[in-house]
Amino acid sequence: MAKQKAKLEKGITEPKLKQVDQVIKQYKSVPGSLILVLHKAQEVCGYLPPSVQNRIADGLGVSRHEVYGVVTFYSLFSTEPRGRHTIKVCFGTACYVKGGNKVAAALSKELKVPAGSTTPDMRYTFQVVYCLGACGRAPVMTVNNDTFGMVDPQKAVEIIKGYK
Amino acid sequence: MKLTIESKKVEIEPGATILQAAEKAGVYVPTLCHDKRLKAYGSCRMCLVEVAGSRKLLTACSTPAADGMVVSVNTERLNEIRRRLLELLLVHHPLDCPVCDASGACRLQDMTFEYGVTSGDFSDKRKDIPVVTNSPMIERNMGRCIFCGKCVRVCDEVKGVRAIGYSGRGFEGSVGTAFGVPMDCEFCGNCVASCPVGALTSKPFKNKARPFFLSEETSVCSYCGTGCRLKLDYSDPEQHSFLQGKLWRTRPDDQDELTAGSFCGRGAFGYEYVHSADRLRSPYVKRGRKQEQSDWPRALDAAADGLREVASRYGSAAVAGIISSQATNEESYLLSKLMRVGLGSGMICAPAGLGELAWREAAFEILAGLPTAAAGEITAADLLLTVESDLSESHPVLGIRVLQAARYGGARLIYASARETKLSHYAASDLRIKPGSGAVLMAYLGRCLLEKVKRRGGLKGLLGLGEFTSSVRKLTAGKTARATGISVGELTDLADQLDAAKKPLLLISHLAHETQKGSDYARAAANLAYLLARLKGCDPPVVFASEFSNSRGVLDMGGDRSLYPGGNLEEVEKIWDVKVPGATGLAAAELLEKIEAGQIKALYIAGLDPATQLLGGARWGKALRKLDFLVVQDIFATEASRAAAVVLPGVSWAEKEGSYTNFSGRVGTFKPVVKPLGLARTEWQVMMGLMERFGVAANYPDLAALRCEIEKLLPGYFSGKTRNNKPGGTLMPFVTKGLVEKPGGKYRFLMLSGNSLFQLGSYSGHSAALSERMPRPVVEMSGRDAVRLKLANDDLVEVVSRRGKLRGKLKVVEGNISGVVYVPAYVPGAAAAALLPAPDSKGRAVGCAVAVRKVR
Amino acid sequence: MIVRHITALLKGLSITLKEFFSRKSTQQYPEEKRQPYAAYRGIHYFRPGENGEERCVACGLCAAVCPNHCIFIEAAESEDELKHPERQYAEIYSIMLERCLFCGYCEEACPKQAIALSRRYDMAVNTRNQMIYTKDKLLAEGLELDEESVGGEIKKTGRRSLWGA
Amino acid sequence: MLNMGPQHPSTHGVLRVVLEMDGEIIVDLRPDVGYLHRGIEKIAEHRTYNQVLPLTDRLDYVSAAINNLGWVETVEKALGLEVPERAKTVRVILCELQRIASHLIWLGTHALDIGAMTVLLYCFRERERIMDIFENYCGARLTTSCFRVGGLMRELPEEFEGLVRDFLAYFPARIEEYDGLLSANPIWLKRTKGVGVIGARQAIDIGLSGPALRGSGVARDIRVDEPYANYERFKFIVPVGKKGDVYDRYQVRMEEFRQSISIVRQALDYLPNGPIMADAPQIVPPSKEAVAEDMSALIHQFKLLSKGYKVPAGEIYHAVEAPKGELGFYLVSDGSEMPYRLKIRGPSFVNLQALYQMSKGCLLADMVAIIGSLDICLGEVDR
Amino acid sequence: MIEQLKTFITGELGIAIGIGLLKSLIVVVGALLLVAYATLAERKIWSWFQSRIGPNRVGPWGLLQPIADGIKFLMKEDIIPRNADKPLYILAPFLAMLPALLIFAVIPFGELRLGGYVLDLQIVEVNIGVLYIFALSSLGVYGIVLGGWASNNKYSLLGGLRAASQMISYELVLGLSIIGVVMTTGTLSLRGIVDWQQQRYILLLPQFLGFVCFLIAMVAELNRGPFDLPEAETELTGGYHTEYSSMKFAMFFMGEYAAMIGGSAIISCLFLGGGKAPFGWQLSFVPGPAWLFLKMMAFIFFFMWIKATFPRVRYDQLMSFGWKFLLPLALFNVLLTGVLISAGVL
Repeated sequence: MAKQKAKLEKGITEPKLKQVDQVIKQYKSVPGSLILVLHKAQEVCGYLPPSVQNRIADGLGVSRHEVYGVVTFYSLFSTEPRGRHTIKVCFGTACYVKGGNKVAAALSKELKVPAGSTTPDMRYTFQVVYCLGACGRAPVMTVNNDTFGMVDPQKAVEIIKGYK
Repeated sequence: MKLTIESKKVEIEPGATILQAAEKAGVYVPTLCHDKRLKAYGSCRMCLVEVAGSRKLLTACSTPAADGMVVSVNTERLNEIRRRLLELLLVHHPLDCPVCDASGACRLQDMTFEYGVTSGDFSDKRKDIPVVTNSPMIERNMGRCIFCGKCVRVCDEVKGVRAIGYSGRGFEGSVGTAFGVPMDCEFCGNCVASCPVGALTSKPFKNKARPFFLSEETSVCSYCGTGCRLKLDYSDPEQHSFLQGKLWRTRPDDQDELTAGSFCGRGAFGYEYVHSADRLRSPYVKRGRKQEQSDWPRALDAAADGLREVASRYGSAAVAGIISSQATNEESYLLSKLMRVGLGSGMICAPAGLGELAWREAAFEILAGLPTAAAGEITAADLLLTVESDLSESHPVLGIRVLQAARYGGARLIYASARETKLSHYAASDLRIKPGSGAVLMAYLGRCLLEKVKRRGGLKGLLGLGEFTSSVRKLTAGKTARATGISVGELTDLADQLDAAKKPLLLISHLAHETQKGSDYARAAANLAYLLARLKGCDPPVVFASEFSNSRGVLDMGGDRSLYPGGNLEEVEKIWDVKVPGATGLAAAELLEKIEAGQIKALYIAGLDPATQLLGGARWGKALRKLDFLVVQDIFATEASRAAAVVLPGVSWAEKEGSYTNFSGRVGTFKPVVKPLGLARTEWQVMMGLMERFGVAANYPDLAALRCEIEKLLPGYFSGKTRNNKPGGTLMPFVTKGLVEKPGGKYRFLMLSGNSLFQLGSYSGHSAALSERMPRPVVEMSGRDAVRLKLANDDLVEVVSRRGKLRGKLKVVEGNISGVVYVPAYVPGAAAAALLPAPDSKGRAVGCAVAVRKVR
Repeated sequence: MIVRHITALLKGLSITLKEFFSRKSTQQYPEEKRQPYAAYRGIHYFRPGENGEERCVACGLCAAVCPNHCIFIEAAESEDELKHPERQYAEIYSIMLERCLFCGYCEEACPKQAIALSRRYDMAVNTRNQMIYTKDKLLAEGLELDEESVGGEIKKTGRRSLWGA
Repeated sequence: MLNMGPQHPSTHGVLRVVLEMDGEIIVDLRPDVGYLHRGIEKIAEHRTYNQVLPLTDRLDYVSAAINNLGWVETVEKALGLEVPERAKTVRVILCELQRIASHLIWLGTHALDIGAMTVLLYCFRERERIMDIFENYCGARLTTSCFRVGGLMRELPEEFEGLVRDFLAYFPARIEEYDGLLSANPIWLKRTKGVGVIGARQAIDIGLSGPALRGSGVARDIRVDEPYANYERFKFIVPVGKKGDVYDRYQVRMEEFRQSISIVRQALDYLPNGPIMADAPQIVPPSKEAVAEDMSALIHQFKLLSKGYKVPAGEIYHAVEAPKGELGFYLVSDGSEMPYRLKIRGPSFVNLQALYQMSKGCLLADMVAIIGSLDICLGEVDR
Repeated sequence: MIEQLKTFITGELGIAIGIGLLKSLIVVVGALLLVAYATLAERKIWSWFQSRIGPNRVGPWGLLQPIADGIKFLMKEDIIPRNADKPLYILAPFLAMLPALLIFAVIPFGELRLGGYVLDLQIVEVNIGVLYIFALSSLGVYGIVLGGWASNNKYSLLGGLRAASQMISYELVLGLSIIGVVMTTGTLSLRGIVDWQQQRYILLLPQFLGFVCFLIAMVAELNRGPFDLPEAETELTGGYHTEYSSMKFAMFFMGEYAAMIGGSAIISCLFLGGGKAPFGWQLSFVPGPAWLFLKMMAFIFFFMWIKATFPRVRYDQLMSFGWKFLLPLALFNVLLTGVLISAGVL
């Protein structure tokens, strides 16, 4: 397949791509390394735009559709630029029953973006997830790697204000 | 191994799955995601079975059967599970049956009905996913998808294209391309054909006909020489209140052992020409300078009178016939008889398109002499050598076989060509050789093998040994390496591999795929095949893929030089009960020269357009105008028909009865499914009409009678017995003849031309979907050349030869050898034939020097 | 004997005489049009969609279920999303009424409730061609028939909904 | 020699009887049938089981509902399908009304044949009311197609019961009127008594059924002997004649009017609530409401209506008591969606065979009375 | 010559002939008009018996229907079967119609007083009028028999034969049943019989048996009612006129109706006193012919009524009824009358 010079996406620079190439080279001969490579690439670039995905696909010799499939399958991969802080509100059964949806609604109102998107100032990425594995403390939300249990809408809004 | 399935005892080979065992036992196991071409996947769980002693339920498709197993398939517990599974599948399914193309032939519908699924305990929003229409020919309606994965797996495992993949997860999951770009693949239609529901639909068929109204007829594909069996879905006016019959779509036949249920883009989308608006609908007769619409009696009278007049004025040798390789066996036979008996002329030509040079040689040396290998031998082989041929492009279904063998069958694929193609990626050794050097390569390999055969004393009875030996004596490894452009090491390695392989197979195609192959190419291949046969103690292992659907049958029927039907003149004279003229057939080049020299004054063209389909097309265009009298029988108006004095409209293969003989001699018969368009008549009836006017007995009430007569000359022809007239075993001296035209100066590229996936012969251009896919040629060029010419992908370029020019879109292929441009042959309005020189009588490969420039 | 016969004869005469003076059951057809019951199976028509779209999506069930194969459909794809929301529509739809049995299966089969049998029974025409009801004619028929009085009752009496329980 | 028919006012359609006459006395006769042959049995081999139903309307076209019943019950028997009680009861009501309608046609035409023209008009007037009831129920007056395999075409409309009750109240007086016009009329007696006599033994031998058989004194009625639908639930007597002449057959049918009225009344009083279709999704198409929102229903709709359902391979015979006699369907299924072979035992066809025995030696005018008393329908004779 | 002619016309004989012609014209036109409207009446009356309303499309209440029918008959294609006996085939309808019309010649419609002038409403007074009528009505059957024979159709032939035998049988009864009347009145002139009754009493009750016999025989003679065997459309598909179409069929049709009207006139004259007002009412403002007309209408209504009510008898039953029942009855009536006359009761 002919290589095409794609226009680079936001936040993706040549040095970062070089770094990605390094990773690809490192794992090229290891079977089943796609997820690992993607993970590392995301660490480098922050997210996985088409140019990065295609680079990985061509580099590892798998089809672009396969890479795309893997990226879209796992929620930990992102194809969009992400905010500095990632807020996750649990919509699992227990949390939902306990008012997770209200928490999400309040946050959505506060951030002025719907769930699943990033604020324009790139401060927060707000997501809804299905079960964070802490049902006992429902409703649960996380910000980056911090977990907050038994939140209510006001509390949630308070919490996120702490993250600049 | 013995096991019991549903209280039926069955014995199977070890390694078989429970499903295969059940199939053998005649027990039906429901499946949604299973396909015998694919590896077991086990996603749909419909095939769950109970095995005595196992607490778990096992999927029949992926569980290997074990000795003494007791399997039950139809217990209430299993059926309840299946019902639940289906219920879950239906929860989100859009209420699309009324507008879904699959409705009526949908596996999901069948299963739901079969298991009596009623609305269950689940309810949720129905999927409302927009249809993805951005790809050509194929539309994806992901709401209907049930995630059996067959399309993705077929695309990968069968075709090796991997054009689609899964994406997303859960409810958002879908099948598609990365980032939703349009599909850019071979458009073989296998994904559509394998889809058990209506998630993937073919655009030409979509929303047009309902499967439960369609009747099915088994037929043969009318395009290439593979001779795939196809199922034609057509509307039968007698079955429902259809105003007229119509061919709606084609489907692969999964009972055909040749195709195993696959087909290619031409087979899947190429049927549309049957209903093309450009078809000829009535006979035309030239009056003065204008062609006027006419009726059959008048047109046939005019044709017969014209031919007779020329014959009586200039002698019967001034009348010639030329027949297309897409004509049926029966038509070819009738033409042969018409020309030889009716007109007393042996001037018959059955040109083989652009690959004629190699083909004529092959016709004599290989097909007439060898029992040719059938498709099954590709799968059985452990070494596949393809020289300057890419079957996956020219004969896509054979290509599937090659890929399967290379990827899963444990065969080593050696691909030697000037081009980088799909096979390059799957080849164990991918050798980039100079264009036209395949003959040298094979000759060298022959030389290497010769010694080995000699050492094992297997040369006894092989004729022509001496000449061959002396002709290759000087062909050293170094010389070969220089000629082909690959290293000596690679050469020796190749020879060793051939020697070591248990079942090697030579895969070559006669058409001008990689270059305009000369007669030396076919001879070298034949020699190599003979030697391999001696070495391995088997029949000559060679697959010689013919270009058109009936390239081989036309020759069998006596369309060419000295090949009377059956090849035996005395026999022919006995059956026909006349003295058959001694003059025997012509090559296309000879015919062209004779027309130009004024020796041939009248020509009967049956179904072919020389200007776009024969080498030296530009010259042909002029030559046809020199004729005193020209009769053209075709289904479309062509350059030839516009020059004709009488135009006889023929019919497409869907409208007539007939048979095609494929590359390995398998005869595929087909029946009409559509009524002839307008006044058009089947060719064999037209020919009978002409024969009648020449006083030739044509007492064939139907084709069965005609086939009976043919079988007298070719016993067992239609029942599939391959004939073998010449006992094989004559080696031919190897000579390199070189090219007619070498690149240089202003024209510094060598143009190669061949069949593309989408354009073949004159029919594909009238099939809307195929033409849409390839409206203009895709000109391939190596990366180095592209950089030098400052050209990039998708640039519009002009390819100019001394005889003509064409415009195409550039595609840069990094791996191609530089100095070469590749142009697909039969793109309508940009015929490569117009650029190519005519061959000379020495059988040299024509070669074609061209210049490439960017169009602004 | 004779008396009995004569009384029987006279009884007969009296019965007919009684009828002579009682109300007549004739209907004056063209003037007095009989209004059939809502369930009547008369000439077909296409029910207009709620937003003026065509309901028929050319699924072909009516043609498939028709015992006399008198419905001919040729489907096609439409660009007009408003008129044909499901993209597929009937490019040609014609019913050969001369062949029709008026069994109403087409109506019962239609999953879109597009085709229906009206209460119109006067279908005399002058040529056979006029007996072929094309799509335009069916649509015009549908608009002409007041949806309230015909289509509305279709919903109410629900013959269409009662293939099953 | 005289050709009576196929175009003749009294051959009830297109029956042709080749008569050998001596003056007006019939010496020999040969009925010639087939002028109305439409190949229904053959057509049925290329129609799904549901599609055959409208064809049965066209057998004995004046008793379409009973033909429908015969067919759907045959298929139900082959499928082993049990029909809800309500559906059965409605079937009985409609079939008995249909029997009355059919007998009304018989009476009218029979009387007309014998010259009493007015009765015909009265009969048709009454029949119109039954037709109205049918129209109200199924939308067609003659070719009803009103049952479905598995139950009924639709739920009873609101007005239905009222219409039927009105008819039940209205009709008995009408029967008395016919009685008054005909039963004691000396000309009628002269014309019918002792004419076209056939004995019980001979009637059985020929295979007569229905009123033609009962007129000869054989109390055979399938509704009683092999009850179908839920006829066993209702009380009625099977009227029989004594001598087997035209008059006896006339009297049997006149009595059947009264019995049918009684059955309809009983059934209407009994009519239970409940579903009208059997619960068999693989045979009974789903309701329209379900089709509009349920995927499995939509699929069933498509599969059932485009291809139909399969009937287990085998042979089956099922008969119902049609107004004219035993209407039997002999169905051979090969397990596909269409009958492999369908043989219809039309009572008219079999009854017509008695014409020879009945009319040999009688006068031309008697033959007209005899044909009328056999009550044949050529749609069923020729099929 | 012209003078002579003038004298002749103005002469007594001339005037007599003139009046005769005029009367004939009036009667013929009137009879035909009556015939036409009798068809309408029949259709209307039948339909009322049969719970219908009958023709009502042409003109108000369908009054112009006969004209429409007439036009239709004229316009219809006239078919002569290939193997028919052509002259007889054409002649038959005339033969069927003519005698029926000729009967009207002797019917005394009564008299019209215009000032002092008494116009005798009888075309011709024949003193053996009754015999004349019988003679003519016997002729009527020739038309039917010939028509049946000439059509070369088996049904027609059967119809013709039935007509002939029926005619012969019932002619006797007819004749015998009026012997009582003749005996009572002592005249064979219809005028005489009517006058007799007008002067004395009507003969319905004294000759009741004769009246019944005459009425029944009349119905048979006219091929109507339950005795319409020659036509018997459900047996013979129309009998003698099966093959006839257009105006020829219309003439058969008209003949039949003319005969019916004539018949009802005769029976009115013979038994009901012709133009005499019933029950001796002195209603002189109602002219005699109107009374006759009313009586005729009553009979016509009766004919239609019985046809609408009764089934058709069988051919052999008709014969045996005529010979074995009616004939003795009529003979008995003659005997009874004789006895009564000699007893001086009458």
